[in-house]
Amino acid sequence: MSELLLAAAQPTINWHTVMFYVTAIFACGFAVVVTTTNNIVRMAFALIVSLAATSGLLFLAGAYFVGAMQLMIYVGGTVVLLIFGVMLTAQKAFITMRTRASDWILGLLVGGALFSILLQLAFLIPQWQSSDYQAAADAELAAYVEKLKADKADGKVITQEQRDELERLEIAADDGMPQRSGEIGLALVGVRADKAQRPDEPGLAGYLLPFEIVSIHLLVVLVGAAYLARARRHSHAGASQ
Amino acid sequence: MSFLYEPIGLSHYLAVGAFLFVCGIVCMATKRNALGILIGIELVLNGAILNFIGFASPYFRDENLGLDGHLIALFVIVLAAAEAAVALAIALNFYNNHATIDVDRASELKG
Amino acid sequence: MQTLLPYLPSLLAIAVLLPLGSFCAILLGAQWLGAKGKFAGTLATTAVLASTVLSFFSAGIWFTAHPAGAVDHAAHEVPPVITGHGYTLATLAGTNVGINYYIDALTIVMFCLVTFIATCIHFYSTSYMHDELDDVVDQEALLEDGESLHRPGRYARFFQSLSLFCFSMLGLVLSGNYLMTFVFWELVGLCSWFLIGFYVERTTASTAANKAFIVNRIGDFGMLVGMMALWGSLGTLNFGDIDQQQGIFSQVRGEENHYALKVPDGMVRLAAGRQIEALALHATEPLTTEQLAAKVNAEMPVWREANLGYGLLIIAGLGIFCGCVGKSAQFPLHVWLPDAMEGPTPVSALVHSATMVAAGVFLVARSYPIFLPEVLLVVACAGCITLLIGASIALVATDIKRVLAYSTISQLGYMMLALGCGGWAAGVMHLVTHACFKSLLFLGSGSVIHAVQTNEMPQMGGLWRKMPWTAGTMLVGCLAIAGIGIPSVFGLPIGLAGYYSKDLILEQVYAFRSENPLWGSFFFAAAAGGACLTAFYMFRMWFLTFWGEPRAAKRFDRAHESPRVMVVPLVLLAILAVCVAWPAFSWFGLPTLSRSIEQARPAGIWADMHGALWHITLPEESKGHTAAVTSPVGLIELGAALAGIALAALFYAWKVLDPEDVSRSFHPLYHTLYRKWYFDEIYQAVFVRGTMALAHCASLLDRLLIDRLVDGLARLGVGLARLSDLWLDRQGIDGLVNWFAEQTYRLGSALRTLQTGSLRQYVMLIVASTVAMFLLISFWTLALTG
Amino acid sequence: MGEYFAGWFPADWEFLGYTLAALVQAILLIHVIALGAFVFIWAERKVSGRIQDRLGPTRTGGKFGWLQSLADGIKLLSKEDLMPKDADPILFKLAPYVSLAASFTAFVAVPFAAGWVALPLNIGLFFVIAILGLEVFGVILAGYSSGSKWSLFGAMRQAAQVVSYEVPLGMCVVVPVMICGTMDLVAIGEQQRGWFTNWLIFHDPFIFIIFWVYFACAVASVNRAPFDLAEAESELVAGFLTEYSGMRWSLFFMAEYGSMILVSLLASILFFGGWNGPIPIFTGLIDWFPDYLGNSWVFTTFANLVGVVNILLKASIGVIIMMWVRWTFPRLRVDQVITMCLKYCVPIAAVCLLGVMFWTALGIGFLNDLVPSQPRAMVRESWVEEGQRREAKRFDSLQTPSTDSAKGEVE
Repeated sequence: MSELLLAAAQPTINWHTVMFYVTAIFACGFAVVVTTTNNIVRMAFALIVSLAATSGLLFLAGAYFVGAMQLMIYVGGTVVLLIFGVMLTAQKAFITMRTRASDWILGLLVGGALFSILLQLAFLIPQWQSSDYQAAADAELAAYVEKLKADKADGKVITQEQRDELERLEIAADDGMPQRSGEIGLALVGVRADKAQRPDEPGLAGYLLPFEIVSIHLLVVLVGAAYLARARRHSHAGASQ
Repeated sequence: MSFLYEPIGLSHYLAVGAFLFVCGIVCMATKRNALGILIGIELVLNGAILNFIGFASPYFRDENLGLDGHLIALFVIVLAAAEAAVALAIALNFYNNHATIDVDRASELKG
Repeated sequence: MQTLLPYLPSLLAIAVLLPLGSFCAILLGAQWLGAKGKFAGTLATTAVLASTVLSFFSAGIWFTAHPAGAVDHAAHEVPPVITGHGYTLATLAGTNVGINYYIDALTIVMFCLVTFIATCIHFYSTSYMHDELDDVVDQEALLEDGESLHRPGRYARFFQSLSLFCFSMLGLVLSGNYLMTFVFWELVGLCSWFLIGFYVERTTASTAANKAFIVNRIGDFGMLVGMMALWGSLGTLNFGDIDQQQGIFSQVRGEENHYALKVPDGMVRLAAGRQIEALALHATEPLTTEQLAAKVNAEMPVWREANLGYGLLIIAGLGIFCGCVGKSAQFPLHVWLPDAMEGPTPVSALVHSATMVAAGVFLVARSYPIFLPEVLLVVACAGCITLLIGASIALVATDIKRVLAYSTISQLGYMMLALGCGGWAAGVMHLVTHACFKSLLFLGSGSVIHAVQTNEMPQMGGLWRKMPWTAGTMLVGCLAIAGIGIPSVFGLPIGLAGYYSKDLILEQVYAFRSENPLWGSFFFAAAAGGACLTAFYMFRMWFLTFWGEPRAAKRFDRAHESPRVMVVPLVLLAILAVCVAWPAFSWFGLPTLSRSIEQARPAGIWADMHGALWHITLPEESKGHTAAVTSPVGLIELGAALAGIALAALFYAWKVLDPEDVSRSFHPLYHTLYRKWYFDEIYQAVFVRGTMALAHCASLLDRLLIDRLVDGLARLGVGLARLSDLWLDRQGIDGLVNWFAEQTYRLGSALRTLQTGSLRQYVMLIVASTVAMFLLISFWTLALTG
Repeated sequence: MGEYFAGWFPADWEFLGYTLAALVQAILLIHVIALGAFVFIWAERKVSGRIQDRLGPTRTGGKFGWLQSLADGIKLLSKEDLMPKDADPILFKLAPYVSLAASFTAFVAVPFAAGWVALPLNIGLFFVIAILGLEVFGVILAGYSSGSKWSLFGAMRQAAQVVSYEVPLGMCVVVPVMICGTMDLVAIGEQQRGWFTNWLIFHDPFIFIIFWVYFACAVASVNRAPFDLAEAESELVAGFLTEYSGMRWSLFFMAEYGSMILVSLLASILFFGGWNGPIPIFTGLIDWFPDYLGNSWVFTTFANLVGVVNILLKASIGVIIMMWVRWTFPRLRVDQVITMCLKYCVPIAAVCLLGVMFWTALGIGFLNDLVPSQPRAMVRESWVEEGQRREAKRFDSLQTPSTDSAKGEVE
């Protein structure tokens, strides 16, 4: 792997970039489909693809756990729920409901304005436009390993300082590794494993309280949703037939 | 095709996020179907998640959000699920009571 | 079995908790226990039977490990005691307050006694209460329209209360500190309230239950005072030493002082507060805490010599005794006990003869190390008065249960008298023997009542022909309570259970008389006379009930012997009443009653005690066992008992004397006795009316003075408010508020048109305003920077 | 593997090498599904035949009728491809591919031997379960786009069923994760190395129960009898499959078989030691052989091949049991299916989850400890372990500068 990273300095195709563009095109393209189509079922399908592509983007950004979570809860749960709703209300008249052209024009105008502002903001800061941070860290590590190997070949003994330096570089390069789900789990129960590693920083509190609040919130929502959507056979026995 | 040789940056993620966000907004603004609006909201939330993960990613910035970004994204996902459940319940209730899913017909509370 | 000694607390704890378990089971699961809770009785009986087995097993373990002394009163050694704590409830000021236990021979004996008698009574009750299995028509509880009350049976509830009662009593016996004692003490009171008021629809029963509870509360108030005195001065409520923490007993009768009674340092320090203050203030230079403590310790003997703290110890003792007065129905709080006979008869047997009233005597015996001679004199006086009052009222009572109730009061007086005269073992032994024959008598009377459906003795008579077993066992009980036996003058003393204990009491009082002629003469006369009276009224009861011709033919015809399950406990208890105190058991290596009790004698009660304030000398108990004492006392006792029996026979068996005549000739006395010395009337007049009058005065004060003042203030306020309302509120504030409301309304109406209810427009507005805001801000920054 | 192939191509064309590597892996995985379906379609016929006391296919292809699947395939290929007039054409055509793609994608993260996994993910298990949940979209789209009410009913039933059964299924798979401390399927499999008593199913009695709950939920979530309400032919004609024929139909079928193999593979990794055989033949051998043989990649590859056979055998047994179940039990009603999920599977799984938790936390022994020759390794957070492993490897590479050959792929 180290040879590969060394080679990153040469002008070769950056596969990460390629994968990003492919996935981003999927995400954006199907988002456009979602917006433009008037058929609610196709909209839902396009949404699925768009969300799945978004989860791919998350994987590309190193957020494996969140990506899988997005797949499972968002795509597998929420959108199934949505489609369920679509199917329950899918009558011919409602599948395609056209809006007035004025709505479209207004929406596109305002949306376009917002998008232009956001896009401008996104590319405002030069450091954000491209990142060689990870590549630099990896290259530094690889170079150091090469140096050590050369030393070793020369018959020198590797000192403790050199090992420590190697470890520091390793940690720096390790920051680019995908986040461990174990750390996320610990953070959810109130321990920040990632921050506690640095002794000079005080240990940060995790997300126990938000986690609990979200749990309660979900429970409340479940109850509320069940209450809202419950079948009222008694009062509408005759009317619904 | 020279852009394929460059590593992407945070801006790219923000741009995609912005695009999804705007698509969601436009979707909300141009749909009459209540579920269509719901789908627009999901897109908006996805744009937000992308932004958080972009800021949290160690690939793009040295001082990234780290776990904080991931956790906020997780909460967003979970709350989106909750929101979808409630919104769906409201939509179904509306459908049961008015035999339509058109939000323009939901004007009983209008003053 | 000695190896099992460490498990003794656990065994006893299980024995305590078993009835609690049965209580909980019945409480929670009554509807699953068969129809009308049929198996509740079985369950409760099984639980208490298991407790009995455990208790006797524990007794076996105990007496194997600590054999009872070879001879009576010889042991001048510290009794073996097991203390410890099970669970710490709280830690206050460095001392643990918790669930402690204190096990000595007294505990063991009480455990065996309570569980055995409770078992007998449970068995008896399963039959006696079988009416409650069906719906009950209560003839004595009348509704407003004169109909008898119909109610569902309460079989399960009865056994539930019995179980809780057994639990409380056993817990009381086992408890190792005053706090636990107090808790169980109150639980016992609560159970008695449940059980006395079992027929709650009868006015008499509910009144009696309330009376018992309230009267007990008065005594408990005193007990609280005593406990506070102990806690405030000694900082602990534990009886014995637990984990190097000195208990009350070792503070009062310390080992360093050869277990002689000494006012504890804590009490001296508390009483000498002013002197300590003076020490601290008059020091030439400021003292550190340690220095002050050293000075105080140096002064301690002087203060103790000056009897500082002595009064505090007296208060503590009197306070504790107060509780015992209430629970053991001593004068002047004895009034509840006769009324308490309103409960079912097994309840009377359990609650009011053998166990609950025994709790008071037990507590006096348990707290004996902290009682000063002065306090003991009070105890003795209370006992003496109670003895006489109880015996005298029993002479004229016609209700068979009331006779037994007053006899109980009288016998409790005996116990207190013995304890107050220094006869620790005598009092405790009478407690045990009395429990045996008094529960027998109560159960017998229950059997009779069950048969003839009335409590009134004048309507009975000749019943021995119908119920030979009951009559026989009752006769045994009467002989036992009268104290029939062959005195030691005629060689080997042998007799029924009551003989031994009563003999011991009389001997002790006799010995007391030789030391304190004035008090002692009164006491001995009362005790000897009481013995005569006891024999008389017991045999009066027996003769009236079982002897002679039936006086109410209808009831007599309906009478029948009780079922076997009721007779068997009677026979068992009769055997116990005969032979429980026989010293002959020691021939087989078994611990006899007197030696078992002797083993528990608290450390230090083996020498004469002298009062420091009054000149009282309590003789050491073995002084009563010299031949010079035993010979005359034995003869006197036998004579008194025989005289009482003979007198009763003269009146009621041979009809030589007519009771009517006698009562007519001594009419004032008879009437006084019949009205129970007018105690109820006096209490009604003095306390109840007095309280009511006081309350009336207070209410008058309220209404006439305070209410008027408050009303006047309120009226003034109202007037002022009206005045301000006229111009300030209506003109100023109202106008302002109304103006605001109007403007808000107008604004709202104007803005209402903006709210279209269209979701799309909202989204558009939000986004558009975001964009606008952003543009605005960026232009602003641009203008500022550029 | 990618670097190896990249070396075949001149500079600037390395991406062809990576594509080739991906293709090889994809084709290998496709074969698992395709060959699996091929074998199991035949097996299903034989099993059903035996269970119904008949012979099953005998004529096609020799004694056992082993070419029956091929004949079926040819028949399906040559069938006319029909589409109803009311159907939504795009979605109708898309649905089978969605189904198959979801089923196939999940295989990407499934290891077949120690390190033999197309995409090593530290959240592999989570990923597989998530992807598995996507398969329902194919069914839903198919049901909806067919324009037939039977299909719609089938799709709705399927949606409800899958969403419900994901809850107990998730609870069940959390148990091995909890014991192993990782969601990495490779790590979970490696932790069960050794004698068969080391398999997680023998970890404690609760997980033994959990396995059966998992199996029931897995059967439900791959839509097999007795939970095949989505295609209940007696009520809904054929549910979401009503309007499909020919190749599209067979794609759905392959997806179903793919999912069956997938959940069986998952079961064998999570509960039955994955690629580790019941008796550790290689552990001893590695020590036995001289260093040059024991550590060579030939030996490792051979061991891994045996592992692949092991895991495929276990998965096949799982699939056969599913068939057995299908032909033995009658189909449940809708309410019974949901009752089964909510009233039985979820509570049992929850209780067992707690049970395993306490069992693990209290460190109580079970079958694992009966064979004292191989004390089970301390269960640790996998990222701690991985960090240590990486560190050890780094120093190894420093000490012996010329050994970074085949191990790069494993990492």
